Amino acid sequence: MGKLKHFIEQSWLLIVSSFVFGLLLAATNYALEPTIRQNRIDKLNRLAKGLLPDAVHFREVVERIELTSSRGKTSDIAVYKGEGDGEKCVGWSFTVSGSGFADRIDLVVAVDAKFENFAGYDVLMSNETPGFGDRIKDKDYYFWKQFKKGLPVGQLKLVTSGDPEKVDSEIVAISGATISSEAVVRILNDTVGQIKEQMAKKGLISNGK
Amino acid sequence: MDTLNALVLAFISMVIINNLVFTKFLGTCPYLGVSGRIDMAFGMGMAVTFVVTLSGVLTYMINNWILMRFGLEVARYVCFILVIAGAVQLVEMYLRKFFPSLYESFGIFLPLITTNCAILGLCLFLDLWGVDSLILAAVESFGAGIGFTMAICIMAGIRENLQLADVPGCLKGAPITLITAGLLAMAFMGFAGMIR
Amino acid sequence: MANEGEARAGVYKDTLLAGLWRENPVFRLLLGMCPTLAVTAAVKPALTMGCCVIFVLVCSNVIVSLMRHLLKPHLRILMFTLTIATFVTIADLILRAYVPVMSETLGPYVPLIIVNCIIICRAEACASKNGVVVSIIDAVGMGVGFTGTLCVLAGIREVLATGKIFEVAVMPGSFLPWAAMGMPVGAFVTLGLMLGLVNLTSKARR
Amino acid sequence: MLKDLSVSFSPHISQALSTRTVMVDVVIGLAPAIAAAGYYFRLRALILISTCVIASVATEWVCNIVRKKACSLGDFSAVVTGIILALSLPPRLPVWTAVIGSVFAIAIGKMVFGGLGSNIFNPAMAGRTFLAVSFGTLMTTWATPATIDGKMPKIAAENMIHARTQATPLAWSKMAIKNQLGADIYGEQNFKWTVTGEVGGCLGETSVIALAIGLGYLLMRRTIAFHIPLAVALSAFVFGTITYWIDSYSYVQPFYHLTSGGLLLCAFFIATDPVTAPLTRRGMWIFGIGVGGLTMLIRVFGGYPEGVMFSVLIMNAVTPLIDRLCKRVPAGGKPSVT
Amino acid sequence: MAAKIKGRLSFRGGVHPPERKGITCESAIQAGPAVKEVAIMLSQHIGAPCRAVVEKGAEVEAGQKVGDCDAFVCAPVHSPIAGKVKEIGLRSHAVLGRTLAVVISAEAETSPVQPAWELKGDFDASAYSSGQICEAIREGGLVGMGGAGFPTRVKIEPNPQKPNETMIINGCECEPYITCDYRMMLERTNQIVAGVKLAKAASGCSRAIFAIEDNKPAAIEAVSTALRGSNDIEMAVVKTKYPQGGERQLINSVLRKRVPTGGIPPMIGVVVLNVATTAAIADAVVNKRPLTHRVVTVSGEAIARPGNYYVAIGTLAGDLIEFCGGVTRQSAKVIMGGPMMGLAIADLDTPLTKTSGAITVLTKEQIGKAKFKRQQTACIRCGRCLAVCPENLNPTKIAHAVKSNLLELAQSYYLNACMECGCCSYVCPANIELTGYIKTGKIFVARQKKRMPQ
Ligand SMILES: Cc1cc2nc3c(=O)[nH]c(=O)nc-3n(C[C@H](O)[C@H](O)[C@H](O)COP(=O)(O)O)c2cc1C
Ligand SMILES: Cc1cc2nc3c(=O)[nH]c(=O)nc-3n(C[C@H](O)[C@H](O)[C@H](O)COP(=O)(O)O)c2cc1C
Ligand SMILES: Cc1cc2nc3c(=O)[nH]c(=O)nc-3n(C[C@H](O)[C@H](O)[C@H](O)COP(=O)(O)O)c2cc1C
Ligand SMILES: Cc1cc2nc3c(=O)[nH]c(=O)nc-3n(C[C@H](O)[C@H](O)[C@H](O)CO)c2cc1C
Ligand code: SF4
Ligand code: SF4
Ligand code: SF4
Ligand code: SF4
Ligand code: FES
Repeated sequence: MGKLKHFIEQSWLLIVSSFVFGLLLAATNYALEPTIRQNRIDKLNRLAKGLLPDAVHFREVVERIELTSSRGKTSDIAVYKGEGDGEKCVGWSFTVSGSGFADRIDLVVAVDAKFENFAGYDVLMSNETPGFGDRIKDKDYYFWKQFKKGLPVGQLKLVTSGDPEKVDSEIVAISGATISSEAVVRILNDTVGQIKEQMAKKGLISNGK
Repeated sequence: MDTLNALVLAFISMVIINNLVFTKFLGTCPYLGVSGRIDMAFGMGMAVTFVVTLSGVLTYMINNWILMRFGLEVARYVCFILVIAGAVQLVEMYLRKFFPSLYESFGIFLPLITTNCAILGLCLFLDLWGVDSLILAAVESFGAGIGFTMAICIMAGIRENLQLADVPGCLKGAPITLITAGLLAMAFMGFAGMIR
Repeated sequence: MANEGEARAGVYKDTLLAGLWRENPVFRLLLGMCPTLAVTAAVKPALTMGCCVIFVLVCSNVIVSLMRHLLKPHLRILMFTLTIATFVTIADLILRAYVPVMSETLGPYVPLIIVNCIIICRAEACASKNGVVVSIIDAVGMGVGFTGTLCVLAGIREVLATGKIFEVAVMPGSFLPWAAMGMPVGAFVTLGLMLGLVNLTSKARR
Repeated sequence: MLKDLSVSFSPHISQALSTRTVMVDVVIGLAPAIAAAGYYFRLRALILISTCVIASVATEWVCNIVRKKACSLGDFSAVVTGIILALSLPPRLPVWTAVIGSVFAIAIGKMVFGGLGSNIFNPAMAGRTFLAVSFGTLMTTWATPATIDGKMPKIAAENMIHARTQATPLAWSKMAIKNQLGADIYGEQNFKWTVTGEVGGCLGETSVIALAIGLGYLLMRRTIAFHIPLAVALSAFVFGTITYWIDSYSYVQPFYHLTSGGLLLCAFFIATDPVTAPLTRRGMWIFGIGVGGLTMLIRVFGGYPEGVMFSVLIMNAVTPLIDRLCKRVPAGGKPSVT
Repeated sequence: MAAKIKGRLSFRGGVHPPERKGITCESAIQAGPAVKEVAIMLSQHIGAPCRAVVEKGAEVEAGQKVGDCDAFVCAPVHSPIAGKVKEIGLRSHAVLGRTLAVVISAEAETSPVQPAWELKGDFDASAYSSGQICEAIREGGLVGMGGAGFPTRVKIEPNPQKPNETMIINGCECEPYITCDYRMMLERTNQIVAGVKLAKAASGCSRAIFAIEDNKPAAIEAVSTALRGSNDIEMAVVKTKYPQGGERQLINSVLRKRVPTGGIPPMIGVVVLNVATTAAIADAVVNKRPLTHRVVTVSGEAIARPGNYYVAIGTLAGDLIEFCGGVTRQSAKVIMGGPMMGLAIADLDTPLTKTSGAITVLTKEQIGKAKFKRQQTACIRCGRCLAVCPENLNPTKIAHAVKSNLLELAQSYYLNACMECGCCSYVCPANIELTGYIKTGKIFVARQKKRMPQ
């Protein structure tokens, strides 16, 4: 008994303040949590909207799409449907990721309604070298623009020299950052086809038409 | 075999490619504090390795098995720092009791380690990177500790040579160490992109 | 009475100025080097970081100062850590809610404020010995000194690494950015040279 | 007659050798490489080399003035740094970039540590790495040697519209890894090109013959010991042989690794920089093997096509540890009582 | 016929300075300057200094003992001339600074007279007992004439705990310019051999090896001829290289054995004797003549009449130079000893001691080529100094530690193992006086030890 009393005497402040701090944290969290969640959604929407300007809002497709990575790991991703005026489907958007030069690269990818052509990609998170791989983000650089031009969905090929103006499956790499360029192409090659296949299976898009 | 391969790669990656000091700026204070004594630096590095591995594992367990499960993410930082402080205390007591000679040799560094951001930083990065298995967390934390030891030992060696160099007065001490660290960080960029 | 007030004002002013230059945490005390280096690739994250540090520093100094008479010696550091961690979490939440972009840029360096030596050092050296007002002033002085240094460093690095500052181009069009300045090399070398310069000026004065 | 006798410590005679003669010897040793650079890259080579030398010397001069130290230009080490930096730059690099590199090399790489002899890192390589890290595109844009008017397959700058990197011999090696055609790439013709230097690449690295002549001179003058060059070349060769054995489709021939890229320039003139290399023979072996091994590691597994500058800097950093590891024991063994 | 040790007898490290022995190697030993006054330093060797045993004003005879002491590691000193003790006062000593000397002045100038060397090649040492020889050596005031001047008796006297096994006779003379040992080997061969026999008998060594550098074929020839018939003395022709004559190097070259660091040859059962010392032994034992004269090489480009001279110990350096015709060209440095290890003296009134084998006078041009005239730059870590250090040390590290006043660091790199041979300074392209820093460091360390007795 005496021991307990001693303990409380010594550390009542700690106990009380833990309690108070806990409350403080809980309150702040309670107050800010919705905003934080909304932020994340807003960001995705903003990026996707940048790729699909016709879309008014995005809706998560209920079904989850399962992706198998080249290492054999499976993961679920969410696909968002971009809806224009009058709930018309203007395209699809989803986030995929893979390893880049320095670290993981997370991409937001958009394709058109029929899942036939790319509408472009944007970088959600990357840690590539500034001035090198970082240019995969650069919207004024030829590399990014190649995907914006309605490239047909399918296997892409990375080349180190060629004409970036031409719309074909040959993607001209960023000079000095072949690896990052390759990462983008690889991520797209590895995932977009799978997603298309599963979407078709689930009847969300009409296959092959 | 694949897992083993992945673990080895993760370890190497933490030691040379994603070295905490050179790429993440963590643990810079002890880095600046190192003297030209390589044995001291090594002791410090070992102590950090010990604690960082322990804390990496503990925080991984707490984070993934308790906090995430019960939606208590908001308490993450408080928990992490308490775990680290606790781990340091524990290690100190344990060493003092069972390995007095070891305690003598790196016990002095232990209290300093609580405020070493490399430890907390690593725990946070493990979370950020989404490390998804306990063994990977353990290997990565251990690798981080070894990477720190390597960096601090290299720096101690360089400092010993700089003792005899004619460094301009205003750059002696921290400034020249920072510049050296910068050139070192630049040198270690060579390993970037090695493991993908 | 007036004299006393004046004296107190003098103390306040001294405390404030100490943090700004004489005991500048980065240049003089060499504290909190990790965030200094990590967040100074551009001015914006540096400024955000600085503001967070000021917030946490003020809050923790107030709390510590308030309970300074109740502290038990062996639990002191634990109490400090707890207080700091709480306020850092709050700062992190606020950032995530209102400046999500910065929150992402800074990543784990916000929670790392917990172990930033400046804060615990001020709690120990100032707040646990002084009244609330002095503690706040000390916190502001130290925080602003820290932020100012961060911004200067970040300014230099951002201009050279991107040719821009606050994302506004300031260099002539023909300037090719020095990407290295945005990387660890740039951080370490620039800070090293700045420290050298500071040493030089202080030596010259003395 | 016997007045003003000078008194000093023994010995009272010394070898007729000075830091300057050592440095001038290195310049002479580099002369063939400079000539080859001038032959293949014409005016560009001369502009770049003189820019780097002038900028290096000027930087050292300014640093001396700032530090209020006696002028140290007489030792010619800044000249050597300038030449070596220039020889490791791509021919098309703009002049102002070369100036930035030289200033960084001398100011940050050398003078802040206290000038000649005190620097931890090889100044020229520090400068080059700074440039490579800062201006990646410029530093990987190669020019065709002036002697072959772009006729050469794959090496020539076919497409300069986007100033894209062009395949140097090292890019072939990376290509081999990617496309599994290691065995095809290496041919007599390519080998000849890499030996004479009629390929794309940095100014001074292309011609093996010129480098070898320089090495011969330095060895003859005993300016350098053979240990480091041999260790670098041998370890790279062994590494290359092992990978080639394992998979000759993915990896190119070991000889090819030796003759292409900056490996030999590094082995003969850069890794041998006495200031930043270990002091002892045993240390030199370790250092050389480290440089060669790391270079090949980066070439074969890393993200960069060339690993020389990084491996030199990394080994520079561990040189103090190597020196400690190879601490000499007195001829009579460790003293039993101190 | 003496057995010859085969193989490439050399050691690791070392340098090849220009020999310049041509200046004096043909000049036979002549009588040196006639002196009126000599100053006998009371401290001529390592070990306890002597006490004067004569008073001021006392008359002394040639060969009379003027200083002695009871310490074990000590050798007495004798007067080379007959005269009167003028004073017992301070004189410049090349090594020790100003120390006590007995100054003797004669009525008239006395010319050194070279004794008749009547010994034959078939000298038999068995007539003398070990004790007898040792006593004669001590009474003769013999010290090592090769450099450090260690009392020879102490070296030779058998030590029951650590018996002597091998004796090496050091005829290397690896220093540039100097030829006094070479001339001795040519002209006093029999006496040297007799000395070796005596020393061998007294010391209890089972082997005796005569070591000569291969750049002295005439000396090798002469000694081999003299050793004909005494088949218990071997010949070793060692490689010409500086410092082949250093005892630690010589032992390594000849015997492939290492003297422990900080230790001395007797620890591995070896005794090293200089050829001049052995000649003096024969003189002291057979002729009962104390060590009062020695052969000195006076050489250098600036000397009018360079040569080898038989000089009374205590003669002033200036007098000897004067005797050799003075200097012809602008000279800048007078060195007691050779240019590699000798000491530059500022005071020409420095008297010669038993260990002064040479005086070298260097000209301005030659000094211009030496260290201090040329600009010293920072160490470029070229490693040459490490490569040549015969003791396998790291001279640059030691020297720079001393320079930065980090004595502990210097000692951790074995400061005290340096034998000050000067090879490192000789090769350093940056012209750093490595040996000088190391010597200074040793002095600092010694002072520190004195201040803080354990
Ligand atoms: C400092 C530095 C940073 C680099 N960062 C990247 C990067 O982030 N992404 C990338 O793909 N390549 C990067 N590189 C270049 C690659 O390592 C490699 O050289 C290039 O991808 C090879 O392709 P290339 O044919 O375009 O030269 C970097 C190079 C340097 C020198
Ligand atoms: C303290 C001390 C004790 C020595 N004891 C001996 C000894 O017992 N026997 C011996 O032969 N030499 C002894 N030596 C002499 C050295 O081993 C060595 O012969 C001498 O220092 C070198 O002088 P030298 O080169 O002129 O002969 C001693 C030297 C010193 C400094
Ligand atoms: C660097 C160095 C060079 C030496 N060279 C010679 C030499 O050439 N001839 C010689 O007799 N002694 C030389 N000595 C002295 C020897 O080490 C040794 O002391 C001497 O031969 C012993 O004989 P002593 O006691 O009769 O003088 C040299 C010593 C040193 C440290
Ligand atoms: C054999 C030799 C090689 C050298 N190599 C280099 C070099 O690669 N880079 C450089 O900056 N200086 C080099 N130098 C010059 C000099 O050592 C260098 O500037 C110092 O590092 C400056 O302290 C070399 C000198 C010599 C003697
Ligand atoms: S012992 Fe550790 S904490 Fe102390 S100065 Fe050295 S590195 Fe820093
Ligand atoms: S917290 Fe400790 S280590 Fe950090 S500054 Fe304060 S006293 Fe120094
Ligand atoms: S360190 Fe001493 S022993 Fe070695 S070379 Fe120099 S002087 Fe000779
Ligand atoms: S020889 Fe001179 S320059 Fe060379 S390492 Fe030795 S001290 Fe340095
Ligand atoms: S170690 Fe001090 S702030 Fe990181």
